[in-house]
Amino acid sequence: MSELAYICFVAVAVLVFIGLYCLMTMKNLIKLLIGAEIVAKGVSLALITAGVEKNNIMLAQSLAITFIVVEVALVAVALAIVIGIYKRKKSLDIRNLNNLRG
Amino acid sequence: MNIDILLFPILLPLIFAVMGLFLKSKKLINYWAVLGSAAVLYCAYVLFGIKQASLVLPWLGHGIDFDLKLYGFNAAILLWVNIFTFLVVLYSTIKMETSTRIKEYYLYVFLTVMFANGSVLADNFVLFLFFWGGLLITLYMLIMLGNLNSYKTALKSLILLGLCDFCLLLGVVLLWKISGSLKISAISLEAQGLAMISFLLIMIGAIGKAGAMPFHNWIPDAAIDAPVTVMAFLPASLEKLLGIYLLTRISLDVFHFQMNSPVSIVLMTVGAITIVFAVMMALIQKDFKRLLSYHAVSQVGYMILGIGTGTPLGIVGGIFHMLNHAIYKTGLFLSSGSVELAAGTTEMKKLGGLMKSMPVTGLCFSVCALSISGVWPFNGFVSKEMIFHGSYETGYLIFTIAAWVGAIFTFASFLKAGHSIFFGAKSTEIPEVKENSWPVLVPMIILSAFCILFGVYSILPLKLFILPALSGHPEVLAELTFTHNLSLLNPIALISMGCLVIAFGLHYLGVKKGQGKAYLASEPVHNLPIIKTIYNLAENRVFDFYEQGVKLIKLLSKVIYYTVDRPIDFVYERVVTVTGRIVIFILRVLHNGRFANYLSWSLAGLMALGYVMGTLIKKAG
Amino acid sequence: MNIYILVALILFSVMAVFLRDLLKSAICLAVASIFLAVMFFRMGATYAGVFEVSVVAGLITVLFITVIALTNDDAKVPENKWPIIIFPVALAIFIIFDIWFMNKFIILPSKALPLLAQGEKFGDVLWGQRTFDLLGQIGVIFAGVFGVFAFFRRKTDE
Amino acid sequence: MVILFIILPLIIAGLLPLLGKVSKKVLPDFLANAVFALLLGYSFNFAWNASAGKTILSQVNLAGIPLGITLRLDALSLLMLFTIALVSLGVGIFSVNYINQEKYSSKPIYYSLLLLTVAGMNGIVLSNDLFGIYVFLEIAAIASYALAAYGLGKEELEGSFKYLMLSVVATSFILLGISMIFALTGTVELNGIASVLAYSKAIKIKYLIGICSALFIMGFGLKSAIVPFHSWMPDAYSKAPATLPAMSSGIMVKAAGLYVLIRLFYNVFGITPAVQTVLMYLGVISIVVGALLALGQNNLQRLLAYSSISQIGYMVVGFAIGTPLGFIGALFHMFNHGIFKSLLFLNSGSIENATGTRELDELGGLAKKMPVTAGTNIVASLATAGVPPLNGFWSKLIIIIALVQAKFYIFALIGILASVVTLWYFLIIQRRAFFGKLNETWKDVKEAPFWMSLSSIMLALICIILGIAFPWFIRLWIEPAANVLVAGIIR
Repeated sequence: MSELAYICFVAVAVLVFIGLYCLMTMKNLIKLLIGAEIVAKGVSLALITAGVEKNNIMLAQSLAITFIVVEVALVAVALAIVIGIYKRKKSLDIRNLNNLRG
Repeated sequence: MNIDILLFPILLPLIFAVMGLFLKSKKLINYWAVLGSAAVLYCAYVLFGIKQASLVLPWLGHGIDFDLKLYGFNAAILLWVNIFTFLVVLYSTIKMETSTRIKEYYLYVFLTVMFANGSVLADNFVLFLFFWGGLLITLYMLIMLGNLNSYKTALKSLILLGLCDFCLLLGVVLLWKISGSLKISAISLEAQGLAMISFLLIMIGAIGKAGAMPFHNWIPDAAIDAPVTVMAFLPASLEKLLGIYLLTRISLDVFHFQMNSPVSIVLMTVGAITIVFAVMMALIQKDFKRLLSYHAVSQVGYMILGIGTGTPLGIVGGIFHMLNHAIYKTGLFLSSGSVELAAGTTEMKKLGGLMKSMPVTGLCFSVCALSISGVWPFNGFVSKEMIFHGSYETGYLIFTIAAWVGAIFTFASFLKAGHSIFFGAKSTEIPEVKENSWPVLVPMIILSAFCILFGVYSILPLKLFILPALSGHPEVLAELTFTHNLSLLNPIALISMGCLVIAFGLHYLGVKKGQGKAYLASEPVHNLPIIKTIYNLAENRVFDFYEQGVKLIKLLSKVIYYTVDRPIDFVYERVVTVTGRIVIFILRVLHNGRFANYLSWSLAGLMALGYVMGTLIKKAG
Repeated sequence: MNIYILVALILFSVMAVFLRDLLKSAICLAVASIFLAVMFFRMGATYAGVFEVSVVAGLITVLFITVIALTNDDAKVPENKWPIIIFPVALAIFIIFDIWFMNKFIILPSKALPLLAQGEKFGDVLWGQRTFDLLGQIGVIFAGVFGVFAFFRRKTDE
Repeated sequence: MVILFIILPLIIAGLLPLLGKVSKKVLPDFLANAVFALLLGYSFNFAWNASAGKTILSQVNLAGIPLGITLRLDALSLLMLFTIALVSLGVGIFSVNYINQEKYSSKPIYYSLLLLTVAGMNGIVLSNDLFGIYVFLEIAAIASYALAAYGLGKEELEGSFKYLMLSVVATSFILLGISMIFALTGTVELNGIASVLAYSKAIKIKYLIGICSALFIMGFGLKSAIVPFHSWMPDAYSKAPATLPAMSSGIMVKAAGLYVLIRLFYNVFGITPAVQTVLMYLGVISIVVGALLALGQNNLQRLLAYSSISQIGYMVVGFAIGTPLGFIGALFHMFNHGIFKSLLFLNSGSIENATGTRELDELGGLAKKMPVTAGTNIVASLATAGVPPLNGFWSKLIIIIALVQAKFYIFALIGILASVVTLWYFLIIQRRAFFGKLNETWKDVKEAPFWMSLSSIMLALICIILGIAFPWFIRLWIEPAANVLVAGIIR
């Protein structure tokens, strides 16, 4: 494994960690989505790095592009849900989202 | 797709049964049912012409195939099953007209036909059991169609016949273990050792279906509770045909069956006991349908006795008697239904002198009654003579004597029934009655015509229907010559005639004692010192092992309830439930609806997975 | 050089998570995206870099900012203090663990930067090999569009 | 034309909102159900090929030019396609009346989303490419997030949001796993990965594959709601329109979760005892936890969600045994569960359509008013609990026999006990919803409308027929699929 790939993979792990940390601890719904975005950045970096490692960057970036498109659709739907929640609850606090339990 | 013709007798009734559900008008349903039974009958007739066919489709695997086989004997049985179905359905169009559940009735009838045809044609024991078990359920449902009490009778029949079927199942499993095959026509064993046990178990299934003692108790009850068409349809005809068909098959083809072997003695004993006891019970009945139902039991005894002799003449006689019995007993039940339809009751005390107003019914009844009593030249005479001869040949005279005793009381009881219902003084207790319309009469007329035809030209049914049963046994066929001992002038026939005379005498005596009231004709016999006690016990159902069994089980269940059930219940209530509740409570509290909580489970799960995988891979090296 | 870009990427990501103001968070996320795109360029993934800049730094940021503007007024969510305080420690521990873990399992040959993929054109790869993904992209876009439609449909549609 | 399975629902999904301008109700109803029926019929087209054990690797051409799409159609994918088409047809027919409710509306959009989930699942099943699996999984998932919140109520949005966020984490881990595989092997095609991995025996590679396996088990396990990754399921299902859980629990959980897991572990990576052990324990935990949690529920759909978790546990256990019999049992249970669990969810939809509630406390005595719903519900409940002679009995029996054969006696015992618990909570449903005293509020309740009843009856009939005809079904559909798994790593 090349040195570049090595530090990139370390960065991937750190990015995923930051994103998950955000998801675990933050309370604002939009912050949670930002956390998910950071995880996604880590993932796309991982895809490209894997391409570099195997000298197949063209394949890797076509995968990454598809992933980015998926990400956009996902974020759009998620933000639509957030707006829906905001309309009905007038709040963006995840702590208020625990009506379903048991 | 090419559907084999052998599937028609099974698929056609199913189609008619299902399609019938979609019909709205009652009239249409009646026409539909008649059409359906006629179609199946035609189909059976075609198959009877074909005689030889077989069909094997893969089914469950492991030697359990969808295996149908047609040969001479079961083609005949198939034909007769469908003839009776057709007649009963025709009759039902009038008789069941008032019923509100006519749709269900025809559904079950057609399903019964399907299962019956299936079990006749099946050449694989598992397939056979499948159809055979289906009959149990349709019988249950059909009895349930009767009056308010019928559910009890239905349950009784279900349990008794279920017991028989269970024995049958055990026998089949045992047979499978011994022979390693489930193909009926491929098995051929000596009835010794384990095979004998297997034979006895299957035999219980067969004679139970046919209604022999001690599995008969539901039949008299059903006679009161179930619709009379159901009685004519199942216990009188189809179940006899099927039960004896199975008995014949296992005793002739599956097991090699010797004269005077232990199995033969068992069969003959069962037959003789059934004849005598059932006929004794029949003699004292005061209800026409109940009387008939006890005779339905008693006559099974003759068939079993006949087949049990193991002599060619006895076996042929037994099978022939099965056919004859189905004919005249169905005719009798139908005539009782006709009386019920016109007069509203079947109690002999209330009836009387119906001959004038219902001549056709009365005539048909007379023919059938003379047949069942074994009067020359009706068909019952021929088959009974063959059974007498057969049992005489075995050397155990006692069985012949039992059969004669049966003959005496049979005739006596039918003299009583005929005398009190159709002849004698006109009863005042019932309103003016009229003869019924043709769909009721035609089946009875046809059946009586068969009675006479088969009595006079007995060689015809024997050649056509009965002898194919012995097709695999040329040595038996060679022995049979039907001319020598069926003439009137031989000792056994003369004794039989004597029996009839005795019966007539008994009846005359009884009527005299009962001040001319024919329904009291059996009272002298009823009042004999020891016999009276036995009768009383029997009437109180002391001999009814189902009722006794129910009592015993109730007692047992009480004991178990207090000694086993309560302690277990305590453990369950106090220990299991409480722990379960606590666990469920904890689990529910854990699901607190918080996203971070759920996410942390997933991540913790991932880490645990990673760790476990790591250690496991390390262990594997 | 690569390492500085990655550190900047991580730094802006951290800021995106912990800044109080959501608007600033979103912009930090965009900046992090741009650094990621630069990284892509340096690794030879030019098309992915362009997409990252235009779509993630552009489109997604616009979406975020729109939603923040729609919801901003009275939706201040009080965040807990302690996660921010212990975050540096947690991150440090994680990085140490990560490096230890990767050293344990991954071989590290001293190989120079790989050559850029030669011969193949990006378009050929995307259209010739990954057509299935393109089909998937159409589906994903449909799903996203109709999903958003479903959320913003007028109830009195009928 | 294997690609039709993906293209057709995709095109119709794209067209429906446009055509919806022309006809708001009848056309979407007709088109969507026609597509489902067509797919169902079309899957039979391949049945004989697949049952002969052939694998079709089809390269798609567009006007003679080969495109970069290679689809893998073997008996296993075909079984999944068949199940998907069957259940979605049931759900589609049910929707004809169900989506007319006031709170749902907008049929064209609804059917588009439904068709997109089907297209997504068909894509997953047919894909010969790890990344393709991911992309199509996202199509199905995004459409189902929107469906889960289709009523736009507070709690529906809440459930949908949690579902989305947890799924995002899961798919991120899946993608991390994919990029690790990519970095190890240089390809994302299933055959390619399999052939590369078959030659790499180094211990470090094994460890890395172990990490990937953990990532995949977590990711796809979350999609298939294996405990402890199950928590999205009850929340997303409790308030959603009944068709979404019917679709999701009925097939999506299997196509997007279990199918991919078994495909990867048995056909690509090659099964290892470590994975088997892990899956076995996860499955048994799922069985127990799901069954226990279902006992204490009041919301009908939440109860059914926990029940699904428990039933999925059975399938996981069946697959984890690794014997042919285990595969047959698990695959058969997978199909059966698709049928009866979607039927149960649809029944809850009928009840909700008639009464407006899904809380068991508020129901009672509905059997007289809604005989079809009650009857089909009894059939489905008994099938789920494994009462003979319904289809669920045979599949559970096969799994338990397989467990006994493989000498996992304790797990077999747990399986039997859990099915007793299952019967128990279904009897509770029957007692509280359908029998007992009729709640006065529901005096005027009517039976579900025609199409809803039709769909319920269709599914219930399948349960009954399969209960009798299961040998044929196993021979035609299940055994070839199990053989694919038995055959091991693909080439």
